[in-house]
Amino acid sequence: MSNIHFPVYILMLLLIFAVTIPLQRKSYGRRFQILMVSVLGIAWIMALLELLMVLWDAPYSYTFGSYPAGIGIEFLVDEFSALMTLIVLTLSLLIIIYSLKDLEHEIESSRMYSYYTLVFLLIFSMIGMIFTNDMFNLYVFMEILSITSVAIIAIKKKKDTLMASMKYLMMGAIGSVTVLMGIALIYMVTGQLNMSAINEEISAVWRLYPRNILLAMGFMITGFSIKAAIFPLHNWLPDAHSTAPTPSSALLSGLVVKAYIFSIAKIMYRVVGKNISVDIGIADYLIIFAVLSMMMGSVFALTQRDIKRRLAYSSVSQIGYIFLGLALASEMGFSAALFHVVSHAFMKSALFLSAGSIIYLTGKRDVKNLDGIGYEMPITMTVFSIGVLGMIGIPGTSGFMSKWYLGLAVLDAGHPELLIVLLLSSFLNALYYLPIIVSAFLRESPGRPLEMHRDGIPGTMKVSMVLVAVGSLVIGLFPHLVMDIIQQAVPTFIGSGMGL
Amino acid sequence: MDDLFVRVITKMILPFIQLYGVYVIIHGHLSPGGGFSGGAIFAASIVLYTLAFGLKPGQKRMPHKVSSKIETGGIIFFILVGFAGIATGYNFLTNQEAGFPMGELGSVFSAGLIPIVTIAIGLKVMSTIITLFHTMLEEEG
Amino acid sequence: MNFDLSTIANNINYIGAMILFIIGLYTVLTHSNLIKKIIGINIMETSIFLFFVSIGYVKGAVAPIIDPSTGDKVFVNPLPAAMILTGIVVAVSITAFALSIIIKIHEAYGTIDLDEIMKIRSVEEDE
Amino acid sequence: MKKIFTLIVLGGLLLVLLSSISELPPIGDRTNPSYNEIAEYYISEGAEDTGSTNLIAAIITDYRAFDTLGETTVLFTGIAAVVSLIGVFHHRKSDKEEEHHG
Repeated sequence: MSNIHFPVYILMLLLIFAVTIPLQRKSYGRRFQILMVSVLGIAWIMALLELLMVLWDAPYSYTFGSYPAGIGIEFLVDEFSALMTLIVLTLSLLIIIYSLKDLEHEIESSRMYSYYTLVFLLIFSMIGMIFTNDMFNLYVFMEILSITSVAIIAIKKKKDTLMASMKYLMMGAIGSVTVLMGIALIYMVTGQLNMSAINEEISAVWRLYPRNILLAMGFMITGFSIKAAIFPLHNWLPDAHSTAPTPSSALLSGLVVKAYIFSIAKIMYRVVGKNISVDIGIADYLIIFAVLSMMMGSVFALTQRDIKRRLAYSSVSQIGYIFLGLALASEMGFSAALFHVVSHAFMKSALFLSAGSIIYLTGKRDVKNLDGIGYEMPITMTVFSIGVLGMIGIPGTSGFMSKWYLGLAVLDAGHPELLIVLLLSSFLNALYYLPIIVSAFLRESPGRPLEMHRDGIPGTMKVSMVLVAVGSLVIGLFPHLVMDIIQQAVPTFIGSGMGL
Repeated sequence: MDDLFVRVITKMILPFIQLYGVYVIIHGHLSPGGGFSGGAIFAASIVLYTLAFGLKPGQKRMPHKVSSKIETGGIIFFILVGFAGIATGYNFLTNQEAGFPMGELGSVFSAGLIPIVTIAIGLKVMSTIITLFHTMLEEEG
Repeated sequence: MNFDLSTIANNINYIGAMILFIIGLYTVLTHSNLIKKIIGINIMETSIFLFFVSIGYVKGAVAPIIDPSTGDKVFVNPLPAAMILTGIVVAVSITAFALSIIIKIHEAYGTIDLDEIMKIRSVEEDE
Repeated sequence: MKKIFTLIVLGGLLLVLLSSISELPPIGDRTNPSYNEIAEYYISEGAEDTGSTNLIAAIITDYRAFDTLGETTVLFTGIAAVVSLIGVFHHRKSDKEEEHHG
């Protein structure tokens, strides 16, 4: 079943389905839901085959229009991008299954088709961003992503949602413009848009035009940091992620932010190259921002009472972990960061989905009101606990493994002081997550007998939530499944790839 | 905008704007212009019509049903043209090798997939701009 | 950092683009009117289009349209121009979407001034 | 107060940008790094490869046609987003929705 066109097939399947949704004649219903899930299922199977193919053979480059890379646009299909695609499709499949029932409560029934059009375009653009090896192509996909990710928030049409999405759109637009400026500055001195080709030229250019590379790196990292919500630029994230409909929150926190982080990784390692990134000194600055992000995200999360807002702030701190890995500029740090991308995607999705279930059933958003909810919704709270334990880093969870790898990388890079930051941040995580579980399972809720119920939420929501949690556990128990692929991918990623 | 002059002049210049838009789209591969500029020029004619005659007559020129079909059709058409490359054993969106007729350099019927794609883009851009304009007008009341 | 007149005159496009970029950013950050913020973003985008097109410019060259009847000429670099075409369309989409959000905000709050909206929201929270 | 602070920060940024002007490749020079073999390839082979005399059209619809597909998708996304927010659904205004509002 080897076929080099799989990336195109996946993308085009999603795009064709997305653009045909507005033409649906029948009103929104079961038939459409089955169709939608099966389309994603087919895409998922293709992504799985793609991953197996890449692992079996070797990474390859796919050029559009049969022109050589550099003249035309190139997709670089390596192990990690294939794995990322599979994870994006897995999580989106589960989140969409979850959304089938949940959305009925959150948006108008006449907007269902619009919502799913936007979600499919969102998945399409993320996969495009993951595969592409061309700077400008990255920008185009990024714009699709930034419009759709705002639109799936704004579609709720509540007052605070509108303001949050306006803020997000503004910050996002500034971010994209900044990234485009960086691309222009890089193009100015290399004349290339292909990432591998830029990498080949850049060591010569770095000596001739250091100012250009410095400015370009500054612009691009700032732009992507706005979109990935690194600490001083994070202020749109809590509003946007907490007011969005639950499936959108899970998609945004679990996947969209990761697509931007993956782009930063591409810029730092594949485009500019590790050595020049270190020479510029951008890595040292990033460490500072990563540490600030880890600490401040947790500190802000402590003060939040709204459960979704707390989760959103926790995303800021978790993104700090990933940034720390990237900023270490070592292979170990890089692979730890990529591992955390995967594990955080599962954990945060599980957390948002279970928090959404609580809101779906009880309408309670305040963490103070969750006493005894563990008896009312045992499955939901188990999923929530798995996510929480991962976030804190209890051994056996995927969060522990990513902290373990990150700790090793920090020691390897010769920054033992960062280990303290890691521990402190884990402690803070425990401080704002554990009370929720404790009160949910051990406290008595007022006016309700303390007896086990079955979760009163629809089956599709339960199944998808549990599957996300199981995914998180599997990664935690068998980290080598993911880590081996990452380690296989790192040389192709950091080395200049295949290029022209 | 209930003004006699505006209406009369609009009616007079409307065909010329549209003709120019079509010209720009069709000659996209020979002269400056292409699908985006041509589509925008064509859309400007309908926007002008709506401004002069009001929303209702304007929408009759470009009903939502038609525009949504054009939008979907434009992209699907583009993708199908791309798949011609895969079908003939090359990569996505291959032009010359995939067997599109190249014609003579500089004539209107030349350049393989370029004019085909340009027309699809032109239609798409036209309907998008008109729909955006009409949708926002509707919302304003 | 030697700013003689010829440096400025030779690089007037780049200087203009940078100043426009800062003007746009200033507009976005300081104005409280949402429409003005959108205008600011558009200024920023325009500045980058100017920057990008200037990169492709070559002195004395003509637009990259081949005329088979005349001989070889120097053409400007066609790639930046092609990218800017894409960039313009992207800018249009973002502007359209931002305007539609503003329409909705105006419906919800009755104003498009950020300061006034904040006042309304703080009053609502107190209640 | 906020305005003055922003002004100072942005003024600093502008100074940094302007001070780098003299280090950028000069404008309009044929020996610029951006006018490299890629640009020359487009100019010399463009007409041959694509059969189009307008090289910009050749790039946007042939060499980098995938970008253009992405670009039309951006337009589609834009309109889908606008319609999802403020669109009025004429052809699908079913009885169900009427009930909802009434």
